[in-house]
Amino acid sequence: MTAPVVEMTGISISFPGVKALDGVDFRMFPGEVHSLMGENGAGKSTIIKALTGVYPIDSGSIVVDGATVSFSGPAAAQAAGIATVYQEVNLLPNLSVAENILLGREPRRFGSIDGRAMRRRAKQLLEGLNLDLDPGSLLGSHSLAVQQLVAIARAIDIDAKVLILDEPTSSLDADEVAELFRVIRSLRDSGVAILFVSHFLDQIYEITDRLTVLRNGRLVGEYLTEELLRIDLVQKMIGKELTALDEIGRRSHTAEAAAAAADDRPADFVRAESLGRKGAIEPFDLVVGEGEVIGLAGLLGSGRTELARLLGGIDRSDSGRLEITGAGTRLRTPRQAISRRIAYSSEDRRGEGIIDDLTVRDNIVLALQADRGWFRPIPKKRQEELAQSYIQALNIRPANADALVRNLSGGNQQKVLLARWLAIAPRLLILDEPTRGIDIGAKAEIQKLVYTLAENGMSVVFISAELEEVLRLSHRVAVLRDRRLVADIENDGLTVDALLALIADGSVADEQAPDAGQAPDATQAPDAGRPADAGVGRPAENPGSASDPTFETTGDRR
Amino acid sequence: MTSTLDRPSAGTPSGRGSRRSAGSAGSSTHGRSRSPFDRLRDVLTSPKSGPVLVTAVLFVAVFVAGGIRYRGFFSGQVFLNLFVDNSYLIVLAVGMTFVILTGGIDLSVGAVVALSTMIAASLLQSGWSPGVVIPLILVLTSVLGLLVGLMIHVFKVQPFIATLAAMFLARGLCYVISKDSISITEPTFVALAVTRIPLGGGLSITPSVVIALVVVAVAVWVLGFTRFGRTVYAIGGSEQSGMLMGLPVARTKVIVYVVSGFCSGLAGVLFSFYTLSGYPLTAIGTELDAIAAVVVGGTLLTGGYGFVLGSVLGVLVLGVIQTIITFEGTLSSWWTKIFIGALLLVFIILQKVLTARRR
Amino acid sequence: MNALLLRTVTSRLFWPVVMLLALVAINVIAFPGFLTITVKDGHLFGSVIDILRNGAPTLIIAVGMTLVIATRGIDLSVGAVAAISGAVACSILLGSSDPGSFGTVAVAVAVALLIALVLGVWNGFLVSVIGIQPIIATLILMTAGRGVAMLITEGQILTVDSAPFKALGSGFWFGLPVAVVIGAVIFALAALLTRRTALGMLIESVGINPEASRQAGVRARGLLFTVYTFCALSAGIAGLILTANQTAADANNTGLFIELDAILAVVIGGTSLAGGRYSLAGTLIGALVIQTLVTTVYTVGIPPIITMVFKAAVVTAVCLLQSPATNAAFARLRQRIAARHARVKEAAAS
Amino acid sequence: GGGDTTAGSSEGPKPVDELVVGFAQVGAESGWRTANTTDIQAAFKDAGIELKFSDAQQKQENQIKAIRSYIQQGVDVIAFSPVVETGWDAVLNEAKAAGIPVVLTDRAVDSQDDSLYVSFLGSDFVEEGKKAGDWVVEEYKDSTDPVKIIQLEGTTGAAPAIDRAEGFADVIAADDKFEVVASQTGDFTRAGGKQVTEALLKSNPDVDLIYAHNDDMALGAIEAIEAAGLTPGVDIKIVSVDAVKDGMQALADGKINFIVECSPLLGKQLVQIVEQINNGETPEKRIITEETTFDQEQAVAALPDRQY
Ligand SMILES: Nc1ncnc2c1ncn2[C@@H]1O[C@H](COP(=O)(O)OP(=O)(O)OP(=O)(O)O)[C@@H](O)[C@H]1O
Ligand SMILES: Nc1ncnc2c1ncn2[C@@H]1O[C@H](COP(=O)(O)OP(=O)(O)OP(=O)(O)O)[C@@H](O)[C@H]1O
Ligand SMILES: [Mg+2]
Ligand SMILES: [Mg+2]
Repeated sequence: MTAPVVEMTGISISFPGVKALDGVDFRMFPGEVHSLMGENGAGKSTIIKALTGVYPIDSGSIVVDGATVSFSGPAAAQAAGIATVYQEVNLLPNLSVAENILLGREPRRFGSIDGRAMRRRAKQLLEGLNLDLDPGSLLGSHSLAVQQLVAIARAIDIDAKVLILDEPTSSLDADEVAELFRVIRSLRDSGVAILFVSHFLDQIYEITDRLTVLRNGRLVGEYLTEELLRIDLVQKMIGKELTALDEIGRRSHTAEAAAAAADDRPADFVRAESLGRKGAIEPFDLVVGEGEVIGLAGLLGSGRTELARLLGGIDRSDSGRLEITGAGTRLRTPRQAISRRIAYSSEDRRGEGIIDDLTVRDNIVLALQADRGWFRPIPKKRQEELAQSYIQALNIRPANADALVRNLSGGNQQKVLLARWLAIAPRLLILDEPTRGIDIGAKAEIQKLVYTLAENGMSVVFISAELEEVLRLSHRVAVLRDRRLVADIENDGLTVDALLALIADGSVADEQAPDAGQAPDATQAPDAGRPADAGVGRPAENPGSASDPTFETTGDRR
Repeated sequence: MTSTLDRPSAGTPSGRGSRRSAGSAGSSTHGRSRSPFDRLRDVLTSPKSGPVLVTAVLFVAVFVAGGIRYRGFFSGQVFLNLFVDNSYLIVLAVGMTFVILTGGIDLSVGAVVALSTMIAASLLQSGWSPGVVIPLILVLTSVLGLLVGLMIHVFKVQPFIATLAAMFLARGLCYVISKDSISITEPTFVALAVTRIPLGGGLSITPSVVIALVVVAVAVWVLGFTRFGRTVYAIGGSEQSGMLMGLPVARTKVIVYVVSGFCSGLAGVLFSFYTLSGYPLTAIGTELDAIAAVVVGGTLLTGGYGFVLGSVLGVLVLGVIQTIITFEGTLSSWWTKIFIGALLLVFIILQKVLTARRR
Repeated sequence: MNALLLRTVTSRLFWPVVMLLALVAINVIAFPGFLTITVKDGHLFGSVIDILRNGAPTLIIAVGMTLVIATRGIDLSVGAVAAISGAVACSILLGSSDPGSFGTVAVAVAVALLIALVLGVWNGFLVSVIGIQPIIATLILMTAGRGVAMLITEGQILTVDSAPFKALGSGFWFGLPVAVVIGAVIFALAALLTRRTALGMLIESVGINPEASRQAGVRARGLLFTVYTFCALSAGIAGLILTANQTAADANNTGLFIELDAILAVVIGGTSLAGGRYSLAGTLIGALVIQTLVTTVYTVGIPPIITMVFKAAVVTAVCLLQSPATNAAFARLRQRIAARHARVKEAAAS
Repeated sequence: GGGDTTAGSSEGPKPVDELVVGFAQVGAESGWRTANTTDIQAAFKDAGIELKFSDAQQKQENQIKAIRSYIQQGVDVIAFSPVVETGWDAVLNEAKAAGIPVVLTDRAVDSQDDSLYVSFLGSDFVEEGKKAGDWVVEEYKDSTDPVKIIQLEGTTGAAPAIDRAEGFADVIAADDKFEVVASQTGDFTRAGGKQVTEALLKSNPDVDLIYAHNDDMALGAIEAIEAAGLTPGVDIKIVSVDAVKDGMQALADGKINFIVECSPLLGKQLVQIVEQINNGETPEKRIITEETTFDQEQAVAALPDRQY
């Protein structure tokens, strides 16, 4: 075996009150895809930041290419051949796509940046990821998913010997993931050492060669992927067996049964009639019944978020009408929506979700407090109760209501956000990518929660890039394409493939029947070793399925 | 890996196709055939160039309105005098633009201008040659900028406060040099002060204008076409992201204050051409003029968006407001202040309204 | 005990307090009677009392400024608002037949504060409804407002002769200067209003992430109105104290540059200009540091020509000491000392 | 440029109502300055001459801009109170080239070339300081004890502050019983005068006299002295400069002991100069305004018809 290109030994890092890493060893080999596994807050991102000099380490040593190093920051790490895409998109919304990709490495002519060459180069890179973007457009005008791809394009353009991707696929859909994996493989084959972090086990099993498992900042062990069963991996990550998922599987059966009995439709909670907003989403009709879960499906930029934002009162509609429990109304501000007990949890956790300099407690009570008005403060004791109950219910870590949210790991921040919305006891909960970046255990918990809430009468609009998740949870699925609602169907034996076909061209007819028989996954209870988040985010493994037209584009490259 | 869950890659050619267009959703809406009016509105409402264009349009409108109202207003020389009288402010605004683009602010510029005039006047008085004095000033003010930058970057002192301290220091040093105002009689300075560069048609500008325009040109190039310049914008977009992207954030952030210090020094030199004296109380509050010019020119104080040319326009706007007031000639001291405030308000509101985007 | 010490040292108020104590020490050395407080004519008298009284206007404005800054804003117009409020009060008093009566003064004060309130609403309107950047929105009032103040006084210094009005600035109440009492009341009011209700948390939330706050249903617009109005109101009150203190409205000079002092006080107190979490206690310390600094210049006899340099030195010192880099250096030092202690102990034990 | 006006002024007198005068004022930084502005505006109105007024907000550059603009507008006479003495050669040369005569008011310029302006009309700040010093020397001529003096300076760097300090220092230097124990700036304001005096009285409780560079600071000092339980004008004597109404009132009330006048009423004289120029006469190069001094009795007499 070749020598490791990165070798970290005995790394410890403490933050006030938390020991984020405790004597962890970690190494990477050239020509190998390695993954860090662990629950939210296990310390995965921290290891990456330690390696690249974002955080100074308290103890331990880092050896890169045989030499002990101590990088002063990402710039130094980059200079030493380590390219990194950090968790959460860290790009510049005020600059163009091309600049974001090439900033710091712009092609120059006579000392000036050569704008044309830069755009050309960026275009090439994006095309390498099969992404057709105007490189001159502002990054901020693109969705988070596109931004994530741009960040990846930036990293792979750096001629690096180590490529680090911290949850790069969290908001990508299957196509993008496939493209990304193609690129990863080709880089791997050219000898690059790649670190790929993801909470999607399928992706892990598909692409990685080696795993390092962390738990609570401690090393559990390093394994070869093919030698470690999923069930064992999960157990190593969470330290106990995962049981919650069985339950969900069962529930999805009952749910379907309920949905199948189409006659006793629940009372409508929200009814939108040709509600629309110019430039964002074409007028659409949508009904959400009480206790009903509506999944929104669509490709990147298909307008799911825009639709959800109208329902949540985040954006104002400019056409159509909205009825809430039968009464016509207009939602002009999120505030009005909240006072009608409609909660919208944004997909952009950092930009529109958490208040990062406030404590966990303040973040949890924020919406409730805002609804009550500032002169009717929630008593300290009640705040504490609320915070503690959600910290426990959602297993937020560290379990400290006084911790600043900015110091929580990404997944835990998401849980805090969810807690904020649950705290207002919403009647309609709109969740835009709520499970992004959340570990399998927590994801199962959130799914379970959505189920329970719906059974208790709460309506839910659920958006997720993972179609499996959408299918598992929803009574009905609304499909969007090109900012238009193209289908709204009962989730009655619907399959991922059928849904994909819908998403692709809006036709249900041909595809659904055969696929439904062929892939009963959405209804099948996954066993403990095949956790629920498995699914869409996997590129072609079994090329040759006749029903899969992408075979030509992705399958043959393997 | 043989479970039924293992399915070939999702997605279809048509799906891919639709994603393509959706992926570039931001631009695709722009790409469709649209009326010229729509396109105009797009340009005006773009966060990048909109405010600058609107400012330009408003400036022209005000200038024309002044020409209609006042005798002798609508002349080339009145327009050129905007540059002649404000060349130092243009240079200051250029330096300030760098700082503000990173999301910082520099309150010290007015005091540094005063300090520069004091250094120039006192050294020239004691017989130093301008060839030494001018570079010395530029070095000193750049070093002051460097110290401020280090204070901000290394010690994480907020720019507002670090530059406020620098303002106190520079103003204090003025008094230490001399409490009195000092005349500059040195021939080179005097020559530079009185020289007029004829442009034909009875129009003329001063060497200071040329210097200021060179500074502007260099700044446009640096900000738009060098890595340093793009890093300045990057820091304004998000310092954290810039750092994680491996950009030289630390260096750039410090250099930006050096640039501002240098520009303040240069502005001080131009100012001493303009006033031919050093005076410790001079240029009080000029930092606010510079900031206002930059903001009127469409640069966001939070950083990341804006152009040097916008700042130049901002200076011209402030200049034209002042010119209108002198041409009006009947405003009392207090109405002068109210009028300046009101015109500024009208400008900002129009800019806001014209660039307003739907939310 | 040790833990308490550590908490004290790492508190963000530590260095400002140290600086305050240092300034006091300098004064005591230069003028041993500095800390003496005597009772004269039934009220307290001494340098410390002067500092508190003269610092009251800055503190009052700084309290308002703290809340504005917490929302990521800034208010440059406070000086002008102070001048307007003083000018309004004085011109009312001068115009009345009986400026010395309590009623007249009450009317004058009420009208002045009402106008300050309106100006605050105006700032709030520009910032929250029109969406102008706060520094520019308030710069407009800073410029025009002084003009308005001068318009009211016609550029003259309006001297008033009214005992109840004068008391606002230099009177005493149970031995304490009225200005100090007013300052304390405003401070307490702000603290109660923001910390006992949810206002403080909502303000911080808007300051940290406006869009997220909006989506969480926080009425950002209303909050902005509230803080700018409160800030202008406190500026109005400070203006009355300043005016009463010199028994004259001076549209030019009342509150000139007080916005810088107030902002400086806020920042020395550890509140970030980037918005978010704020500390009123810090602002109090900051205001005291600034006023003590001014008094030090007089008592120690620092020549006017280097006053500015001295101020620069103090401000720089506070900021550098407060900085995370310095904190880290101190932490390392402490660690090293602790380690040495441990080693010494070990050696002793073995 | 203003070529046409050149012709106008050399051709002989214009009708008065066609004259245009541009006046660039320092600003409106004090009551004194406002009185000055008001007086000038009123005088020109009475004379029927059009006055273009601009306020430089205490900035030299604004004044230069204003003068340039007057040249551009082709006024007949430019008058201005320079913010600062230095640095006028360039713009005054432009005025000269355009043939527009310039009159300085209140403050002089230090230009070597005195052809750049026609006339200076104003006060002599050094002289004012001397007059104040003379009174002090006279007042304490019989005393042999040291005389402790606090000086309240004007804005650091401002010409009146520097000159008044200089004139005063020159005179009291004659006798070393005079000791300036503290000298601080009160920025020409009441608040400044009060705060400085307050603090200085604590550290120098045995002070005999306060010399204030203007009445406003003296008025502030009075408040501070009273707050310290002392009697202004008796326990601590006060000398100041300006003679604005409030100051004169305090003088009449016995709270100030002596005031040196610095008159802002330059309007009439300025109109005269303009008319002289228009008639082709040459006004005197340096016209010092008639200024007097007031002691307490004179103040009582002068107070009723004090205009500002
Ligand atoms: N700057 C910080 N200050 C304080 N604590 C921090 C900081 N950064 C991370 N932590 C803590 O360190 C621990 C590890 O966080 P890390 O971000 O590495 O988790 P992770 O494994 O990447 O989780 P996720 O899957 O949610 O991204 C968490 O408990 C987190 O709260
Ligand atoms: N007014 C606008 N101006 C420019 N771009 C916009 C505007 N509104 C939306 N967009 C962009 O258009 C795209 C629409 O994507 P949107 O988020 O609605 O789709 P989605 O189906 O939710 O996709 P995702 O899976 O990325 O969440 C995004 O890139 C969004 O940023
Ligand atoms: Mg992470
Ligand atoms: Mg979305």
